[in-house]
Amino acid sequence: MSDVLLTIENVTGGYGEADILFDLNMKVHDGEVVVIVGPNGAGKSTAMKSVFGLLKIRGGTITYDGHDITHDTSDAIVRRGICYVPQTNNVFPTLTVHENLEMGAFVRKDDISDSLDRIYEFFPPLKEKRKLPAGTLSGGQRQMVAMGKALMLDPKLLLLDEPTAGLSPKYMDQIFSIVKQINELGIGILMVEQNAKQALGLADRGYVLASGKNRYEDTGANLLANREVAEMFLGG
Amino acid sequence: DDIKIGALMPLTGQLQELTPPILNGAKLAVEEANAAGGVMGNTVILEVKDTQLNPTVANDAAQKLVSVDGAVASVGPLASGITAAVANTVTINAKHPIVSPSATAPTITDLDDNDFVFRTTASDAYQGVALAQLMAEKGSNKVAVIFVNNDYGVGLAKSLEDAMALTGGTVTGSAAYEPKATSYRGELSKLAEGGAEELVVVGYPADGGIDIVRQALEEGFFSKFVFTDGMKAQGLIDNIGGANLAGSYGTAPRGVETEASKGFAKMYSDKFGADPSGPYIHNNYDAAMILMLAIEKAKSTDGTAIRDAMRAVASAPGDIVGPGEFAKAKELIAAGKDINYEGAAGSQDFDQNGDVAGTFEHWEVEGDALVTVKIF
Amino acid sequence: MEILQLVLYGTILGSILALGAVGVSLTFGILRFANFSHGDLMTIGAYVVFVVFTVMKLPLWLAIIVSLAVTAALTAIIDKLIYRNFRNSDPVILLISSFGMALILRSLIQLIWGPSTQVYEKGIQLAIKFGGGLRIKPDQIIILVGTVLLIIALHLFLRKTKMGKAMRAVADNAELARLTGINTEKVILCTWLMGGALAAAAGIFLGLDTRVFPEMGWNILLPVFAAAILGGIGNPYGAIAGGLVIGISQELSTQFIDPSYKPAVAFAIMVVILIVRPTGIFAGRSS
Amino acid sequence: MEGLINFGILFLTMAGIYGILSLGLNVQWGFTGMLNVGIAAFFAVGAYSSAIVTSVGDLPHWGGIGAPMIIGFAAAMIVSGIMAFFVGLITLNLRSDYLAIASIGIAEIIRLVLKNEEWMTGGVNGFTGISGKFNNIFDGGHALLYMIMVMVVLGIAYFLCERAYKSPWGRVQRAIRENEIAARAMGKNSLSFRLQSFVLGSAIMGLGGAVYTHFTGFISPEAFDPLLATFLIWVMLIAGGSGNNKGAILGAFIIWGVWSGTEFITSSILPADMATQGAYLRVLFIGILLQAILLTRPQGLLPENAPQPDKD
Amino acid sequence: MISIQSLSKSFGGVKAVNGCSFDIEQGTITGLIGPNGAGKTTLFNMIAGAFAPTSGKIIYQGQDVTGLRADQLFHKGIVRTFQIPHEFERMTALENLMMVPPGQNGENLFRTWFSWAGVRNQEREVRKKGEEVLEFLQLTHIRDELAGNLSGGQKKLLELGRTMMTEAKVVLLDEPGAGVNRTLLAKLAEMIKQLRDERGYTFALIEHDMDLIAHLCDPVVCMAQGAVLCQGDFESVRSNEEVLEAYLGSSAHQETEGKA
Ligand SMILES: Nc1ncnc2c1ncn2[C@@H]1O[C@H](COP(=O)(O)OP(=O)(O)OP(=O)(O)O)[C@@H](O)[C@H]1O
Ligand SMILES: Nc1ncnc2c1ncn2[C@@H]1O[C@H](COP(=O)(O)OP(=O)(O)OP(=O)(O)O)[C@@H](O)[C@H]1O
Ligand SMILES: [Mg+2]
Ligand SMILES: [Mg+2]
Repeated sequence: MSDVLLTIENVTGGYGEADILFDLNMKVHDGEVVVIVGPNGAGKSTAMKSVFGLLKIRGGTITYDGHDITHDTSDAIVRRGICYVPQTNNVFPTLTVHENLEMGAFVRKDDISDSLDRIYEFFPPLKEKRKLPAGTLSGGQRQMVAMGKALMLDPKLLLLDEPTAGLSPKYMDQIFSIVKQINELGIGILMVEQNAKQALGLADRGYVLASGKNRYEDTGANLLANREVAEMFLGG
Repeated sequence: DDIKIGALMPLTGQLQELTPPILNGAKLAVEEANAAGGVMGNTVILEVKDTQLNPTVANDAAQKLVSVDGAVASVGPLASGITAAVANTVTINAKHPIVSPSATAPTITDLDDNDFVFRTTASDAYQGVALAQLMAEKGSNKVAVIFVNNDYGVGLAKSLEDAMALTGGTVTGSAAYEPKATSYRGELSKLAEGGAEELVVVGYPADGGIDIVRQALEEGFFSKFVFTDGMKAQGLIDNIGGANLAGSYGTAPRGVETEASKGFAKMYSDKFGADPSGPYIHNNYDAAMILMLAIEKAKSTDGTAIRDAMRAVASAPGDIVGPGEFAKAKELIAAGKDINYEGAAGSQDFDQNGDVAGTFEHWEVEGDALVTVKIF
Repeated sequence: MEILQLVLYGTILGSILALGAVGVSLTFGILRFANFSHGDLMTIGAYVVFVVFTVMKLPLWLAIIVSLAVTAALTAIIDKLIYRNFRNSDPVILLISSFGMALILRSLIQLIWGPSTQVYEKGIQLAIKFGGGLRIKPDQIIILVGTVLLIIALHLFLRKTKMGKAMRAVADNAELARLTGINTEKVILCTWLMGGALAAAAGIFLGLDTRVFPEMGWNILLPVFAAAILGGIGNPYGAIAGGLVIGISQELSTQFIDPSYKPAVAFAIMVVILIVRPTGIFAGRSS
Repeated sequence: MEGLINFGILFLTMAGIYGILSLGLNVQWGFTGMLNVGIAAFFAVGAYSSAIVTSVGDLPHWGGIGAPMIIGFAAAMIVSGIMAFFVGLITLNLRSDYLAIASIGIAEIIRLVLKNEEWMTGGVNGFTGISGKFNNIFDGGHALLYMIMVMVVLGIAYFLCERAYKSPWGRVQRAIRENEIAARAMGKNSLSFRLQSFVLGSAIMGLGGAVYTHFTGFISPEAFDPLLATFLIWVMLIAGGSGNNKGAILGAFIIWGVWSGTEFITSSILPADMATQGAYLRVLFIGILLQAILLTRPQGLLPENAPQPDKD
Repeated sequence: MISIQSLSKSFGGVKAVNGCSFDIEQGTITGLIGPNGAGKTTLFNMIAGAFAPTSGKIIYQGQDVTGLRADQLFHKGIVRTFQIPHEFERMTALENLMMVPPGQNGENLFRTWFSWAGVRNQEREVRKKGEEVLEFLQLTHIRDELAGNLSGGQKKLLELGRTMMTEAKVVLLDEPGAGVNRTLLAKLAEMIKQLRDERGYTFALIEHDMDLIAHLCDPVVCMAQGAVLCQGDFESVRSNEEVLEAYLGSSAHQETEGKA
């Protein structure tokens, strides 16, 4: 396998006093799709936030591309080319759809019109709504804005927190195929998904988290085939 | 032991600009007394407290004066409303005499004060009459009136209008103004409609008076003004320019010129490097003087005793003493003689309500100076 | 005719209120709190011009530039020292802190410059007459033109520059802004610099139109807030309209009612507008 | 010594009155999240109402009924409450920022009415003839008795607020504060609940006004200047801990202590003839102390501590 | 039970719902599907009284309820959840539930002052009920956690839990499954069925998870562009060409096909 892009090593930490993650370990290699699954409240979103410096990390290190980023600020991390789409509150509600997308490219200095066109191609409904404040969109449309916004950066590693929640099956498929497409461009992807079957079907590797700890780690196909995993976490 | 006299003054808040020279009046008196060996042989200390022109703060300050600092009597407060509040809440109960140099509202007269509240300035009821008289003399028969919307402005404007009705003058329009506004052009434009020749301004420069005069001149609403005591301030001329105010005049409470009162002006300017031309400076000097003389006379720092000695030192009969003559007064008292203090701001004979009848000056703007034309 | 003249006066007062309100609105938009020290920043701005123009006798334009810069810098320093510590607190904490800051600034002004009234230029300035018997003073022309220029510049900044958009993004959701790679501290700094400069401009214009004294800014703070909220707080454009509505209605009111109720008129109109259009003249941000 | 006791009594009385006001604000802001910046209005209306019904004598304005003080207190609460009801009806469906400004506006209007309608309130000359019934009954020790009475009133107000907060009523108020749309979807008539909270808080503020009136024996519009009658109370609540009734009271005592106590510091370090500068320094101190309190305890001295359902 | 009659809602120029009519029959679990932005949530918002329709009528149990406020409709038995969770952030999970039951004694100020004992007794009952719901949703461990600190899925569950705290007649669920773990979701589906069967609740639910819809819902209504595209049982809707085109997309079609 190719080089390691992101390493989460023995990370312990939480939002306040109490720890939520315990000795967590994860890796994303160059050009890999990695999926995290697990019950609600397992710490999946928290694991992602730990990468972005939104957590008090009390142990362990996070490295990206050979650099220790454990204690970097979020915007510094973005500048390194990692992008994160949070699970909730992931658009700027009073900015228009167009401005939201522009913001996605905030740290880019070059011309962004090509990228904009590409996003509108991926998500035609957004083109119609480009002048509307993102706060007035439907739940699914917002999710599209959030994804589009992240893609505007042309990141090297993309962190997606339940990107398909609330999307119609048609767009869910589309998101998965977009994920595949961008992955084919060589972008690493770390994704939390509850639509685990499809997600694991697509993934190179998967992690199962429970109560802030690693429970299983395997290739996507193997996890899908694992009966115990399926019963406990994937809805049988 | 030192004897403490309180001074309740709005050091901050709306009238803050007016306060320092007024306070200086009392400081001058205290210094004079100390130079003459103090009161009852003790050094007098002037304990200054900020009222912020707010009754809640003033009450707190007064209570501190009485309870914590152990002041035996106080000069101030300046505003009538604050005076009433402090008297009702703190000083009357504490049997602590207060002498306001500037609470001119007629309501102070009727305060149920057990005779612990005095003032060394005449009630506005009198100044209104005096100003109306002067205006009749000067031929200002058709005027508009603008007055600050507080007890001072409302009371004085009313007494002026009443008096003008008797002297045959016409008020073409009158309006209260809110001190915190920034533009008075609307009010002025309305007042100008009545066709009055002069504008009577009842207020303080710092309270919006300057803005009113300036805007009236600049927009051509009025070019001549009649002022009351509050507006008598060098700052007004400095900022507007004497030339623009040529021919404007006003009244202010003022004692009949005596050698002694001229002496006060000299003492004041020697000490502070400025003329005591602003309002209530003389009155505050008198307030402090009378209090100290009363203590000397009473030979006691007990509030009730001081209260009872106030009229004895300030009113006839007795040998007349005036500003700058604390030492002399002290000797007379020591000799067991009656004294009658005739102050810088007037003869300061308290009536049974603790009020004084006033004489007033007619002042005018001449060049860049405030000039006293006569005292009547 | 006189009515038109009053509208003109109202526009001048309204411009001053509007500049103040835009500053309040900007900081509210980003930091979500009503800055009670804004009025005293205005006062500082006015006094800096007093020092440079009146005391040091340098040209007015230079004095204005110096004042905008000094006030902006001061605002940024205050943020670094105090407000920065409250980034994650309830906005009401900031509000109270800014109230304390207002007290600090005012007492410093009093300590430095004393309590008395100052004017930029002694004497009076006669009005120029123009069409239809309307009058205007040279200073007032400066105020009107200055306000228009500042507001155009602000508009271009907010709509066209990346930083302007980033400011709005931070206003929407600071955490997401950080995750998007926006340096929120830089955005906040920028907001303060602009807020401070606008406050200074409002204070200077107020000083030009009337006089300079320590409580000038504090006295005008309530109408400034009213203007900001009337226009839909957090919406700088609405704030301009709010300022004009309040300024003009105040000046006109004296023709119809007892001037002792003049401040009430502005508020009454505001309350009525709020009831008729609960989101301000222009819809503000939805919370 | 006696002097210090007297000052202590005055201090506690004022702090107690502010405590009552701060509790009233806590009901509105701490419980329900309504940004009332017009405290002065309810404070003043309570003060004048009580003054009017209890005053004696032939007065140049309303009053002269001579009712006992307790009736004055009741009148203050009722009139402030009724006023709050109508103010609430027209403003409470506004968003919080707008409620804030509307309340400032209405408060200023009310202050101007009190100031200008001389026939009713005495206008700028102030309201005279207020009976301080304690004066006659307990001459001499009345200040102490009054202070005790203030504490009792404060205690009662605290009890009412605390019960309200700890009950399902308080829980609904908090829910409305957190998310009004959801509270409505859960069947809570948010307008009615907010109105109740607004009226209760305002009635308590009115009660504070009544207690203030009989304490000072003289009221005038200056007493209800927004600085001391609105903003200071906000400072007290926030510094004390909004949402926490004990915090509201503690904040009132501490901030009033700072407000009043800084005087001693400046007057002890500065020579007497610098009294003017002393006054400015004092305000400076207050500002700095306030920042210090906020920096060290940003949640207030006693942070909100919602009652938790017990466990078995 | 509920009859929606040519309901429309526009925001500015946008017609979010445009002449939509269908009925929700008593005792059914009606599934509402449709592309993103079809107007499903907007429709729920109108039925639940979050805002009034621009035109059209809502008849509930033979009564015109168009334009009633959300809290009034709640008392008539219409309870809803939000697609984007609307939790009471700074209240604990348990409190979020306990605030729901209507008409609690302690919601009356005078009772809290003068009949505290009665209020406390009732509190105990409400608390028990809240704890039961938490247990059912497997949330007992976060009983005292502030709702704002819950994970995305936990918030959704809490949202659902609130509807279980009251005696509802109609429950409107806006995407109860989005972000919820599939194992738990299957349990929720069982519970929904159970509530319908045992207590006679009527459900309407918006969902994009076709497994859940297939498993639970009959009938299914598919909306597009603010209007009803087609309705019927799941099979018939699923095989409708237009639905395939607008909503399911071709691959999803195959996928569900393959499974069935
Ligand atoms: N407040 C609003 N202002 C303007 N447009 C709005 C508003 N609310 C919704 N819309 C628009 O109405 C349309 C329908 O939105 P709605 O939320 O009802 O969709 P939905 O069917 O629930 O979609 P999803 O499945 O993605 O949640 C969308 O195009 C949306 O942009
Ligand atoms: N801001 C926060 N402060 C405190 N605790 C938090 C916060 N956010 C999440 N938690 C807690 O951390 C735990 C893990 O939450 P996280 O959001 O990582 O779960 P998750 O695995 O993403 O779940 P889901 O699938 O429901 O989104 C939960 O128990 C939650 O209560
Ligand atoms: Mg999550
Ligand atoms: Mg929806």
